[in-house]
Amino acid sequence: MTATLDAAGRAAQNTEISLAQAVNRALRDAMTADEKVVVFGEDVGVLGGVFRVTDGLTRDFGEQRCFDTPLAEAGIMGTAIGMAMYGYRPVVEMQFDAFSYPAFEQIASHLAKMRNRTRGALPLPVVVRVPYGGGIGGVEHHSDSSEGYFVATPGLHVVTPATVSDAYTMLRAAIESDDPVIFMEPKRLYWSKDVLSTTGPEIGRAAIRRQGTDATLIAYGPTVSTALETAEAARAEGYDLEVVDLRSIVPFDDETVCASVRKTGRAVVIHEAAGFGGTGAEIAARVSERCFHWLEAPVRRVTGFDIPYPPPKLERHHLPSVDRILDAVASLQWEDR
Amino acid sequence: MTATLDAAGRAAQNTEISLAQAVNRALRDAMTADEKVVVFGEDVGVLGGVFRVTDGLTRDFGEQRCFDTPLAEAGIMGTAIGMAMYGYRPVVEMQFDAFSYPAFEQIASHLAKMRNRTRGALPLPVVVRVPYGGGIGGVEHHSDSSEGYFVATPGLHVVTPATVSDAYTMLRAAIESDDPVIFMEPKRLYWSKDVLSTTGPEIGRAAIRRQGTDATLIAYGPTVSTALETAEAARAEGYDLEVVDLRSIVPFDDETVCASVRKTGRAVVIHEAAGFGGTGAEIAARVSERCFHWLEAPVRRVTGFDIPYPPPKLERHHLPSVDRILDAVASLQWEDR
Amino acid sequence: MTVLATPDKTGSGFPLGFDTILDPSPLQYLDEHGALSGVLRDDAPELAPDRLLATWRAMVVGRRFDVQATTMVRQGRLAVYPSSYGQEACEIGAMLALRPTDWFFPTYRDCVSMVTRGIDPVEALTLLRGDWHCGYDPQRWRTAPQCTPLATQAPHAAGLAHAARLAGDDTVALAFCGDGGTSEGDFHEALNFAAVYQAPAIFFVQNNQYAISVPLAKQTHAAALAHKAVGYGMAGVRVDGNDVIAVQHVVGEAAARARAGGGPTLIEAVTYRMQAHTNADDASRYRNDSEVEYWKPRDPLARLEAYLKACGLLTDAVVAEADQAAEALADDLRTRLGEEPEVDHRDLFRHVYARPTPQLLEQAAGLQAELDAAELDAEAGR
Amino acid sequence: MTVLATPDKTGSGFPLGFDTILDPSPLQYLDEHGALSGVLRDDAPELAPDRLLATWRAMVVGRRFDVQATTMVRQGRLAVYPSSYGQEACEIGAMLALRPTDWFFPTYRDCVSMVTRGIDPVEALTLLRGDWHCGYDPQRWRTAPQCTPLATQAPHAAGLAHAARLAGDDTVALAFCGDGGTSEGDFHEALNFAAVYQAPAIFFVQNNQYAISVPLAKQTHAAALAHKAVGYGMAGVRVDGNDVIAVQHVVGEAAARARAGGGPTLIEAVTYRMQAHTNADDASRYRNDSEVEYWKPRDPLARLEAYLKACGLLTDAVVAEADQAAEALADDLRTRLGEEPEVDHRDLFRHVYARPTPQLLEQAAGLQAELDAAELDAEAGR
Ligand SMILES: Cc1ncc(C[n+]2csc(CCOP(=O)(O)OP(=O)(O)O)c2C)c(N)n1
Ligand SMILES: Cc1ncc(C[n+]2csc(CCOP(=O)(O)OP(=O)(O)O)c2C)c(N)n1
Ligand SMILES: [Mg+2]
Ligand SMILES: [Mg+2]
Repeated sequence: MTATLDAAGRAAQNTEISLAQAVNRALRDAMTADEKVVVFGEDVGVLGGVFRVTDGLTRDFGEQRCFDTPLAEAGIMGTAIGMAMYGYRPVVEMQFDAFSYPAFEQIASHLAKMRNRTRGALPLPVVVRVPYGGGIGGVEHHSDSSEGYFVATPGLHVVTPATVSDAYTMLRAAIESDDPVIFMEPKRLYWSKDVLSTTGPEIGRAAIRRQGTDATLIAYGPTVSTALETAEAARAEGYDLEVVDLRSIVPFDDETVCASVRKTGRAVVIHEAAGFGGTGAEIAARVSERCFHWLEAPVRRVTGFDIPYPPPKLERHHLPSVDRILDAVASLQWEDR
Repeated sequence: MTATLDAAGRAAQNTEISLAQAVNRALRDAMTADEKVVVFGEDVGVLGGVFRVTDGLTRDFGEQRCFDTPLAEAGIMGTAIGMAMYGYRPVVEMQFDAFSYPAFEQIASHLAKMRNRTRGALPLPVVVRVPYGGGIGGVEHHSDSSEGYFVATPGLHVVTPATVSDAYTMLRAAIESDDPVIFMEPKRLYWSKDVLSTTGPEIGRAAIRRQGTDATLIAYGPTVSTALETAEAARAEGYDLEVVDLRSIVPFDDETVCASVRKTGRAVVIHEAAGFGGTGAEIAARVSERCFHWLEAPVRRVTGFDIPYPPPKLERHHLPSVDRILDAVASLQWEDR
Repeated sequence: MTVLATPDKTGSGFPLGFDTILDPSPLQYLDEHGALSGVLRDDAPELAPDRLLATWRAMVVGRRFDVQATTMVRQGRLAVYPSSYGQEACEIGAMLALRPTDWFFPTYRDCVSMVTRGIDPVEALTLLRGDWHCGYDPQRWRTAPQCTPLATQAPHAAGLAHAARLAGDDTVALAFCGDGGTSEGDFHEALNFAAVYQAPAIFFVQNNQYAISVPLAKQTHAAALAHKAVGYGMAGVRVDGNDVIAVQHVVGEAAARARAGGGPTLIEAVTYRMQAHTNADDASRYRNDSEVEYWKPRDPLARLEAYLKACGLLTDAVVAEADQAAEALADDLRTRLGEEPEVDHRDLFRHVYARPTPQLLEQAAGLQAELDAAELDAEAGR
Repeated sequence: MTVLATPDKTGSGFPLGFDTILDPSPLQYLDEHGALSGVLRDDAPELAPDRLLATWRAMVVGRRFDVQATTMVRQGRLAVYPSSYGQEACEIGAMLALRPTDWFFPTYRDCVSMVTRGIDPVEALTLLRGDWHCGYDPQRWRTAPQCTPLATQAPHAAGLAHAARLAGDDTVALAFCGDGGTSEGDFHEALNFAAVYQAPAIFFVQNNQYAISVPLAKQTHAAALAHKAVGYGMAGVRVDGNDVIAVQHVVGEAAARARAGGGPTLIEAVTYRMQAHTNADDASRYRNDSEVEYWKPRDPLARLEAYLKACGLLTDAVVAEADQAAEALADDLRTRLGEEPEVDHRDLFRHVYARPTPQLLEQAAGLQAELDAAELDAEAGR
């Protein structure tokens, strides 16, 4: 990925910015680099988005480049598809995860399939930004983890950053991609801060966030930091855990994931979405298949329960916690040690 | 399940009927048994549905009990929810699998969640009939396998019959259920015929369709017959295969599935939907986890490719075939034999 | 006179009984100064002194509720609160024109309606407090759980109305919706279904001029949202949403027509969102104070009060009683919202299905074990 | 005169330039007997002899295509065929009123339009033959792939039109849609987006009275589908969809207005589906022959022919040339659809992404190995 920071970006490189600001900067830089990049969605204009991710874009690039839409997600997605057919590179926002559902038919039946249907004649370079996940005390429908629906829809790329730097570089890469990318933004991390670096791995690759020898924690998006915390806590209990941040779910980086699990011989998969039929099932299934002879214990999953996302007062019980992950690690049949 | 056949049904019990007719009979008997059962959808009235599944219902029960709707799936689903809130038991049809996508928000955000949201005060006894799967030479959007989207949505039951008898008894049970049931009908099997029996297992249980000792084929809906064919063919190659018909995906019958795999020590999961993130991932993951110490080889999956459903001329390459399943069986590390 | 007048343009070819008003100027009976305007018959039920006073009292109490909730969200006692300050004529007028047997479908913004209906104010705030997704019994109050995914409640209302008609009941279903919500596909599908089935449904759009930051002009190019009724062949009316007499009148007429088999009605009530979208929103980013100032003198409560005063209906006793009721409600809210409610973690698994799946039983047991262990740890002082 | 007349009801409060015709009787210039009716200016481009003859020729060829495709689906040469027999005035009139630089968005029923546009008839049938999902190059023909999920193409047209406008081009986007499709939420959202953005889009509804078996009366309670335009504040017109002169005229006016920045138009063309929904459908289950008989004399081609004959334009030479072209097309279809096309299994994986994922490479290799092994087996006579 060849994203370059503009002058302001370079100057700011040593100061910490939030993940939301990193997304904003990626949008800005992409809009500056390519005038075909347009940003639209509900409240993304003057307001700058409910999470302020598109702050100032209308002011700085004009209403033609960043604009509010009527309140209709299928309309937003369909409009994006039509604009992409005419050579634009739309970046649209679904205000909250569950509010991408009205656009589901457009996503599954057109966005994912147009290149295929037309034997490559109509690629759709569309980025769909979906703030997702819980932990922010949102009322119902505001904390869904919908990545699984997209992951199971061939034709889409599905990626999710867990760091400020990835938010920037991966979004730049997503916008440069000639294929539709579902860009899942862990909304809980919008306010997390870090210094921006653009030297991360390619968009399709996973990253080892922490080296370890005893077991591999496989996480993405909002659970990466939980996994890292767990790894810290596990040291006290005598476990040296490796943490893989998937970054991209489709395509999936089998190489990195399998190398890690083959090294450690044990794995725990972590995500917020409900476990049954969730993305973790795919990860556990392929790790179990591909690392069969290396596994000392079954692959465990620590996920949200198989329930509708709970109300704010109960979400702490639902979300994968350090304790729950530690329990899973402890259950990985250490009898041989 | 206490479904009883009416007199005509009993008389007909020794004659073969098609799976489509079994669904029709289940609808009739349910409508006769409970006047709150209503059937609606696109073309289900006078036409009797594009697959003739609702043939004669409007004639015999009147327009108030079986009726055509305007062409709008979210409207159909939303109307069903409203009617269920008022005490009806709607059975709605999505004409083809991919045409349930416009109803996705209603399904995910309301149908699946209403009981939970209202602490049980507003249960939604709605059955959503979805003809699904390929193999009938349908043009694009007519052969999707969408079960995975529903399976990953807590609050829904997801079941799928593979036999004429299950089509009848499971649909009766689905209509009697106080919870929403996604009733996936393998459209390829609509014309398959058998004598109807109502003595099958409960709706949430899997069935062993063939006993075997060497490996377990786990299938559902349209792939059950392929699995059975494979088991026959495998005899020639010296494998004695057990075939499990899941029948219900949510809830999942861990007991039956695990007992089988623990017995045989090997498993192949089969479905038409794309493999990545599909229902087979969940099955493989939980079998790998729960049968870890019994497994002689990694659980294999034989599924559709990770591509949009192909055009009629190419679908034979995409669908799980006897040969492909045999190959998977052969790869199950038989070195010990 | 009939309020929902047949368009005076005869010969336009509309089917008989089609009575959408194409003139986009909203129907009004009580002007900004609290004077009766327009031509409402003297015996209109909305003008009966008892009704007027009951309406006024509900508005006093409703507003007090809203103000108190706004205060308490600032104090962190609610997770979020979308105020309907200034929209009370809609919230309350619509409710008072319905019968208790009618169903209604509120959104997140319609707590004041729910309280007007009789729902315990604390139960009305359960969702926004973050305790559970719905705090009241929908069957008892014939009130659907508050709806967040925009316009998705509209097809439910169409379906419920259709069901009531099939059942031979004279129940009406009223769905609230925002101006923004009218852009959603579900809104369209709901109105079409209701019209085709001639279902006894009322779609009540509170056009408060904004969908979060997006003004009406970016939401529609139509002169009036009520004009959408034309495309469904249904009755439509645009009403002054700050005139509680007019709101009651049009909802009453719509309900009467619906009960008589006359089909659904689309009502657009023109009002204004005086507060930010929710407490989390910063309205100064997208609108001027002057706009808010313009609407202040158009306040629905002040307007009614002026009229009642002019009629001599607002006696000291009446005012004192209402104030007392309002303050009692506010006190009660303060007290009960101040308590930390018990939210049972077992509820997580209880109501997903009628009978929990084996998978859920496993998960519930797992959580229980976790919590028990944590409690033991805590007791052991770890 | 202007066809899209401002409603004669002045003072109705519509914004200036609002020109939806509320009278539901469709605009017609050529009556059932092939006589000019209505008031079309003599210099209307649709009436120029060259244009008339080109139109007629396209209709002769288009119909021949349709008849041939219907024959070939019976012979099993196509997987399915949804005929547009009787809808040629829509299929062809709309196309001829556009420029080659304009985009259009066909449905499964609109092969005749595609052929009119110049697309190779065999490529136009790729989808229905089952070879691939789209057989032509959409960019070259400015023709989207035929759309199956109903109304989902409408927002694409809105988006493309908006994009063209942003780019400063004078491209127009026309989306076809059926009467049934107007009930979908996507239809609503598309029209609203186009109106709000004043995008140069035309939504052309072929109201052929049926959505498979469901008649229009169960699809809408409105007097006309064109009335839906009112709710979006856009121009709307109802036209006789069997009158190719009227269709060209209204599409031409809509395109001109769109190019001039006047925003989108909703056109409802009233026509009739003469055949069953597709070859797989049995129309006798839901409609009477008498209904079909009623429409036969209203045939769009016969009507135009009568007019041209009356004008003396249909010379023997002209007729012979058109017949020959039509037969040549039919022959060509017979021959080329008779061949079994090569469909490359590797295409399964080629166009899912710009660059196949590692997972797809694995799967493609797996399939290749399977096929190679099967071939070896076959060679070995197993
Ligand atoms: C389907 C869906 N999309 C987006 C949202 C996020 N959202 C919540 S409120 C709102 C604005 C709603 O405006 P309006 O319908 O006018 O109602 P108001 O808030 O003004 O009462 C938006 C965009 C949502 N709740 N549901
Ligand atoms: C979203 C969706 N739902 C259902 C269908 C199945 N279906 C195909 S054609 C059709 C009827 C369409 O009627 P209309 O829009 O009037 O077009 P026509 O076929 O008459 O040209 C239906 C229900 C579909 N293709 N897409
Ligand atoms: Mg609003
Ligand atoms: Mg039609």
